Amino acid sequence: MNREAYLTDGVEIAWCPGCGNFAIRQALARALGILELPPERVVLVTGIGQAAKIAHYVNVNGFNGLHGRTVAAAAGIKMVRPDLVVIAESGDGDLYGEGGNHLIHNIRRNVDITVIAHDNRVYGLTKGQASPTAAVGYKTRAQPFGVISRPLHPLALAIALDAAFVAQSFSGEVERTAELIAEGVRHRGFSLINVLHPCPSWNRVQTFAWYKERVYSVEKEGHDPRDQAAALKLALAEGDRIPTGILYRREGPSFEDLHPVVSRTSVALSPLPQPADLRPLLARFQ
Amino acid sequence: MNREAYLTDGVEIAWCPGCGNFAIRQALARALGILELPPERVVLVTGIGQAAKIAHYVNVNGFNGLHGRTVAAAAGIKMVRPDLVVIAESGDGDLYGEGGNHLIHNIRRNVDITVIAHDNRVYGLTKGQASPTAAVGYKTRAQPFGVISRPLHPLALAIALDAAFVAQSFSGEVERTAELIAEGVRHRGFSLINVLHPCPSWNRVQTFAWYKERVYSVEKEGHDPRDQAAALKLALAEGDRIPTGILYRREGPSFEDLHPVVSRTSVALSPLPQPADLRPLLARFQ
Amino acid sequence: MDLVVRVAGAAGQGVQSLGEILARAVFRCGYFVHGEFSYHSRIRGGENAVTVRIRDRPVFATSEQADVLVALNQEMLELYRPWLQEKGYLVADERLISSGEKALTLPAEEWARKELKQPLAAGVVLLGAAARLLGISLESVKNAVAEVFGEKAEPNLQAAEMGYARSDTKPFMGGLPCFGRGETMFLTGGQAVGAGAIAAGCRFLASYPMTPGTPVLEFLAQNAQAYGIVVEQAEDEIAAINMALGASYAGARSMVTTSGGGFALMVEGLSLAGMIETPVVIHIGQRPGPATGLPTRTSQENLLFALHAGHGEFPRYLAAPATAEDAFYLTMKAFELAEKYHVPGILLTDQFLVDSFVVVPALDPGKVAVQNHWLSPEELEKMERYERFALTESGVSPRALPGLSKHLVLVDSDEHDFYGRITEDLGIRKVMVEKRLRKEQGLAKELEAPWTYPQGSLRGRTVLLGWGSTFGAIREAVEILNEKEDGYAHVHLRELSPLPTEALERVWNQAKEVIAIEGNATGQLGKLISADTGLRPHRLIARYDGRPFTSSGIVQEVSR
Amino acid sequence: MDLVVRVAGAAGQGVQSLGEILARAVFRCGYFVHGEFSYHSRIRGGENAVTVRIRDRPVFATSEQADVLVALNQEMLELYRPWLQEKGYLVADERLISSGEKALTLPAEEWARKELKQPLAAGVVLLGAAARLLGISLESVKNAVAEVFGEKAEPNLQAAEMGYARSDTKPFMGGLPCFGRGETMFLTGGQAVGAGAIAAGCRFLASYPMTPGTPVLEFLAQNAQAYGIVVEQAEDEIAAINMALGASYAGARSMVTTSGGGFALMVEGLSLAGMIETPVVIHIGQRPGPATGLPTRTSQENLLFALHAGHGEFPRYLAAPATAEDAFYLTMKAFELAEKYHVPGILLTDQFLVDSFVVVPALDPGKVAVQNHWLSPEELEKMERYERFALTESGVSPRALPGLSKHLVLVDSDEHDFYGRITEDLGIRKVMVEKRLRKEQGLAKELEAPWTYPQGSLRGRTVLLGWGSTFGAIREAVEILNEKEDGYAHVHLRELSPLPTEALERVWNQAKEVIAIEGNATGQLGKLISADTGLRPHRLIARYDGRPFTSSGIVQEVSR
Ligand SMILES: Cc1ncc(C[n+]2csc(CCOP(=O)(O)OP(=O)(O)O)c2C)c(N)n1
Ligand SMILES: Cc1ncc(C[n+]2csc(CCOP(=O)(O)OP(=O)(O)O)c2C)c(N)n1
Ligand code: SF4
Ligand code: SF4
Ligand SMILES: [Mg+2]
Ligand SMILES: [Mg+2]
Repeated sequence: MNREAYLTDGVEIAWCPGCGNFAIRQALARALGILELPPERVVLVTGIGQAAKIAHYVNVNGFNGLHGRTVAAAAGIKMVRPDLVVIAESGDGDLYGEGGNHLIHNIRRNVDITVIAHDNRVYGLTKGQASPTAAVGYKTRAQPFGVISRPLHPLALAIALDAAFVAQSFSGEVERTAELIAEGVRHRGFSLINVLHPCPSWNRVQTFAWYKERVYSVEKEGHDPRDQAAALKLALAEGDRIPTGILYRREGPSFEDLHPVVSRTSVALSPLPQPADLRPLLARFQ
Repeated sequence: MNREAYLTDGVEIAWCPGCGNFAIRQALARALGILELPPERVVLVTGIGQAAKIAHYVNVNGFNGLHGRTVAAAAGIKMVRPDLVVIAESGDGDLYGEGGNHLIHNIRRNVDITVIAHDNRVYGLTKGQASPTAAVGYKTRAQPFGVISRPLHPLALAIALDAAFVAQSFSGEVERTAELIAEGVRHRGFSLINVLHPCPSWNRVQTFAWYKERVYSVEKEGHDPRDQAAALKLALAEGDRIPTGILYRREGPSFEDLHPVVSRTSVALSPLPQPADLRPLLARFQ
Repeated sequence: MDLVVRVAGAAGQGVQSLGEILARAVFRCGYFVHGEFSYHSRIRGGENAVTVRIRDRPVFATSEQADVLVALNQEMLELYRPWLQEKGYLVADERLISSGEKALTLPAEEWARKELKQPLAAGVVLLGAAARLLGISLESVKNAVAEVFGEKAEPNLQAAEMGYARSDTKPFMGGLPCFGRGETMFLTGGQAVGAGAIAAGCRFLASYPMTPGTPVLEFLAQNAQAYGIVVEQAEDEIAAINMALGASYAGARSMVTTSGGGFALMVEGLSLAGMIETPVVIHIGQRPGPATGLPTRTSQENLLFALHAGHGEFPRYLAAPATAEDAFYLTMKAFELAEKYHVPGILLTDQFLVDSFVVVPALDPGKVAVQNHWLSPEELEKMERYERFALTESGVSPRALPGLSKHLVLVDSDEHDFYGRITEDLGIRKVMVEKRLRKEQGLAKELEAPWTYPQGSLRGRTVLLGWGSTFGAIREAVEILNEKEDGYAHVHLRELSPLPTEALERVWNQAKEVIAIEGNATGQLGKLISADTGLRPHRLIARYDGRPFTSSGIVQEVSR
Repeated sequence: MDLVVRVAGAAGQGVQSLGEILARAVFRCGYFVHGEFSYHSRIRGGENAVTVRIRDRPVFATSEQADVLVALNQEMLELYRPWLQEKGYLVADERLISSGEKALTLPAEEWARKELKQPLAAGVVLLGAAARLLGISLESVKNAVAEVFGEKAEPNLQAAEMGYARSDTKPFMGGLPCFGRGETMFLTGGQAVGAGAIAAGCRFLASYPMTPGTPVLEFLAQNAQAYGIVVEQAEDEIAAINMALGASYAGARSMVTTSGGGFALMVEGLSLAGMIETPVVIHIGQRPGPATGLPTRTSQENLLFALHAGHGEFPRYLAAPATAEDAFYLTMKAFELAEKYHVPGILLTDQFLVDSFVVVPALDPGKVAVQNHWLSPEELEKMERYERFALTESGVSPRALPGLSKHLVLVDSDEHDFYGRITEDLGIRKVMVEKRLRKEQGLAKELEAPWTYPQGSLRGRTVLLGWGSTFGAIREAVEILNEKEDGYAHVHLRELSPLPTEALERVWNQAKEVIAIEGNATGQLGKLISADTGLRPHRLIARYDGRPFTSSGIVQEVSR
């Protein structure tokens, strides 16, 4: 299917002109096209924020839940419906701030979902407060003397927790972002793709040009994504170069493979029990 | 002061006989003795669980709050009272399960508190369910076919997030645990000390003997705790050897040093405003 | 017949197993039984007691007084001796009791240590002796030991026999004849909730351990493979409810189980369920608060909280089962109504109900019809356009599952239009609020009448009004009160949202006086009824020390 | 005098600034003003409107109808034209309006683009023209532009002048004479809450951004350095409240600010505050739910939720300010009572109150006594033993801070003894429940009487009963209704926990009829009153589409 099939039309898009979110939407649609996924087989789970509104702009099933709970809801869906392709997509505030705990623990679970983080380093929808990835010194109305907490490195976190697939891309590179998303969906287990994108409305520091100057491709520099130590080094490197591409990937069974029930069936679709089915259960009380 | 001064008496201890918690209590008291801290200058913040009951067994100020919220409450105390020594202590379920998000974000804040994790790899008080550090395959009443999620490596997590001080010890080594705690308290910024301890009531795998056989000292093997990559390697190493000692430490300003208000004063103790103080504030509305 | 046996010891001495053995043995003899556990929040030490009532008819309440006290240590002996009936018997190790008491003593610890090489078996020795005292057959006791200890039955079987054989006593009550038992079952309230969930087709449970919600988690985990259920221990309660809602959206009947404190963390998720009209069943095992409170004790403090939890307005079904039997059926009903109306179904139990063993008429899952409430792929295929939140008279929109047809399914926590798209159209907003609230009318029609005893008019009677697990104690109290003077009645609410206001108005119209009996300090049921009807109970009998009501306690308060 | 000017455009067109400039200019002329914002939940595009009412006496409500509409684009022009008074004026770019309309048109966009090189300044050009139409002096407008735009005042000053000078119109109402203004202030409800917190000595605020709670976070952040406050953006709302409780334990007056959804996540922490008797002030800016709902709209849906939130039973103070002035004083009071009684103090506002600009009598922090409610180091030094939860008649135990004396301070979320040690003694439990609940009696004595208008008896009158920010609309409605027939009265509740039951009983005893007016669909205030008194409003006027009440809307409903 071509990209357009996945883009809703007739829906007014509430993003600001010039925002990186538009490119990510294109990349997602392109990725679904690459994967040739029928829209009804895909569930896009989002939280709350500007990024999270993407559930309304892409033509697949949608669960637009609570701020921060994106990954939890996505995991619940996948556990009972391994037949569906589940993508969790939201902002950096949602996934790394409010939702930090679900991220960590679903990496541990290694549920086969793909998490796409729209990382604009601000809380866009609530008017520009610092997000967990904001740089030290960044000033906002809520941080008038500048951020003093160190930014979260989502890639380092995910790699240290041994996530199955960890990548980063820049919204300015649509085709590459699409490929990384497609690769993340293909990879069995928990995939995180951190997409850096400018927020022209609030973030006056990390602009399109700022990223453009700094991003580089780790593949081109010969990085072996199976090497966890090397991946961590790239993720933690300070300075003016920002890695994109697949930083880390490991093979191995996912939650679905290891789970005695999930590996067998999509439990949500199994027929409801009949009274006779319950005899063995109730017999124990007799 | 000697260790006994910090131990409450006349209070019945609700831990099981033979539990590693007793040794950690001794180590904590010993550490406070090493640091020569007057009991009233120390606040011990705990959550809920068997480990968390330590607030009642040690003779310092205590805030025995909610399950999982230990680190958050501790950070709040420290921010308004930098004059106090704040120690956050709880179980692995509390700190790494329910409280995972607070751990991550207070590492980022680098608040000058010391977190002591009683890591018994189970939920002790609620009768033995798997905790986030439980090994794959571990069976409980709630995980009858064994844990399939990969264990959280708290040390790797903290090091990847660039925590100021990251150490591990084994409850069987009381003196060394005491020294590590004392060193963590001395270190400026966020310190995590993960204390491995047997739970004879529930954990039949990681027993005293099991740990005894496996722990080794990273200092003795010449590890340089300033080397983040080396620290991560030790923390992530699979196999039968368990590192103890200081894995990682870095110098640098803490939250208190960088904060324009906290660096100046203990705000909790500054006098209440008088109507005249508010004139500049209200003048803006005129 | 009403015999009460209490076994008390420290945590770690196996009090719980001893209680279960005794209760099971009695059950096997054909009697009704109620086993209530009282314990401290710790793993070893502290105070543990089980109170087993043996009756020839159903029994759903515990008792303060005991006829037999099996004390496993000195502390428990002293603590519980005041509650021993004057004619009662004490059973204990001979080292604990000074001579001259009305007691059955044995060197149980010595035998266990020396002969059985298993000090912990001393309790079973004493239990064997107690069983003989009660007139229970040795066979029933040994069967029960085998059931409870499974592979570890030896040397406990021997221990039971030892206590039985060597205690040279006459049966206390002239012997308990065994008779063919009818169609009954023996289980706890927690097991009943779990079994009800499985019977209703629960396919997903995510929860974080919390007393007394955990037994339901563990019950489902243990039956997960046999019944094809995904049971996941979540990283926290917030994850639990959001995972459950995800799973439910995808088609799995979903549940969470917790206590008041864990539910507090689920409140935002509850509101989400209300907005996306996605079913979920929430089991709250109540314990005393605020905050951590008394983790292993019982209470009824979460009624108003559970009813008003969540920002924004949306209907919910709330049931508070009266007994374990009721818990089974109401759990099934909660699943069905949640699925039919796309609302959260809340089950409000408590530590007393969850942990107590009882004997109930055999459970019959056929009594509650379990059926799918979503559109089949065939029905969907026929539709031109599908809208998840289509406007209907009932407020219930036809539900589709994702991935079963070409139609996409979109749900949104923002206010949304009929398709599920985020909207800021304030006209649609109004219509959607009304649509959601309209479901309450349908729900109200599903309610059963409150349980009333004795049947017939309440005119001239003093009504004891209760809800939830206090059922047994109140019923017994009314029976006792009516023995003296036939002027009392019992009205019991088991379904509290929607509130059966008409039935309550009848109660107030007829009754001489209404006394609310509640396990909280502020009279929450009374407030709830008054909020919806303006009717207020005339008196409140409140218990809020963490212990369950007993009939004698209620009778005393009523008679004040 | 009652003039209404509406400015409407897309997000990003600076509607908010234009509204503020206009309101400020009018304020500077000595008038009272109310500026209400209506906007979509997005950063650019969508529908933004500000409605500025100009009166010669205090005004706390908005209006549907406008006398002047400044439309910044075609969409807004069409959307709001129906609400323009018949005699009203339209102000817009000349490209938007077909000839023949009663309108003031200018080539504002062209001038802004070509002459000012700043397309966004077109709105200011139109505003200048509108100001002239209203008869506001150019000087006031330019001052206001300078205040609002600060460093970015140029080229907006020029734009204002351009619009003013080149629009060749007569003032709409014959000119607005400027007169010396009395002691008044111009601020939003959100600023009032923030200023009240600072005046009450707030030293710590932790919060997670959430509309409409955020303005309070930002206000405190901006004044943090000047007033020595630690303001921390938390990782989530759960952290926020637990940090605040830690800070409060350590001695800092502490606050959190959020909306219903964030508060849902704080419910467990609220219960902790109840148990450890540690003060905290919680500001909830209400918006329509359930779940995410309508993030930028207003509602009164969280009353019953806020009152019953938390597992277990404990008292709380809850105030719902009527106006920005009231918000300032009630915030101070909430801090004081929280500190004095060691209870949570909840401030229930809403988007309408938080975002609206108003003119109020100058705020005087001296009106609320602010004092420490903890033991001084000297007092502590004199004590032999210190117990944080010592039993007292009032239920309030003397409070010590850690680290100020030799005495240790222990608090515990489990049930605890007087010292703070975890306990499972069920006797102590009972006493502690009663101690905590006793504080409600003291709190009840701190309440002011509900606001009543007109003063005197309510006998024979139809009472319009409201709470919170609907104050202005209801008061105006009563004034309008009484012009025709003097049979109406307004009773307004601003403190809702404890509930002033005696005062309410008097209302019901006297009034002919009680009509509740609420920003929710189910009539929450009515239920609350009925729960505590059995008294029920006779009618409910409900609005739940996300927009604030207006007097005309109420008059219409009442007269039905
Ligand atoms: C529990 C809760 N807290 C706060 C909010 C308010 N809120 C909505 S979006 C948002 C931040 C969004 O930031 P991010 O996730 O980075 O998305 P962006 O808008 O930047 O794309 C917040 C704090 C909420 N909806 N729910
Ligand atoms: C919100 C909440 N959820 C669940 C619980 C129940 N709970 C009490 S302690 C505990 C686990 C304790 O495990 P851990 O922190 O590892 O401490 P341990 O008992 O093993 O020392 C749990 C789940 C609770 N008190 N609060
Ligand atoms: S606020 Fe920023 S990130 Fe959000 S849509 Fe606008 S420009 Fe994009
Ligand atoms: S449950 Fe385990 S960890 Fe807890 S006190 Fe007992 S032995 Fe120790
Ligand atoms: Mg963002
Ligand atoms: Mg543990």
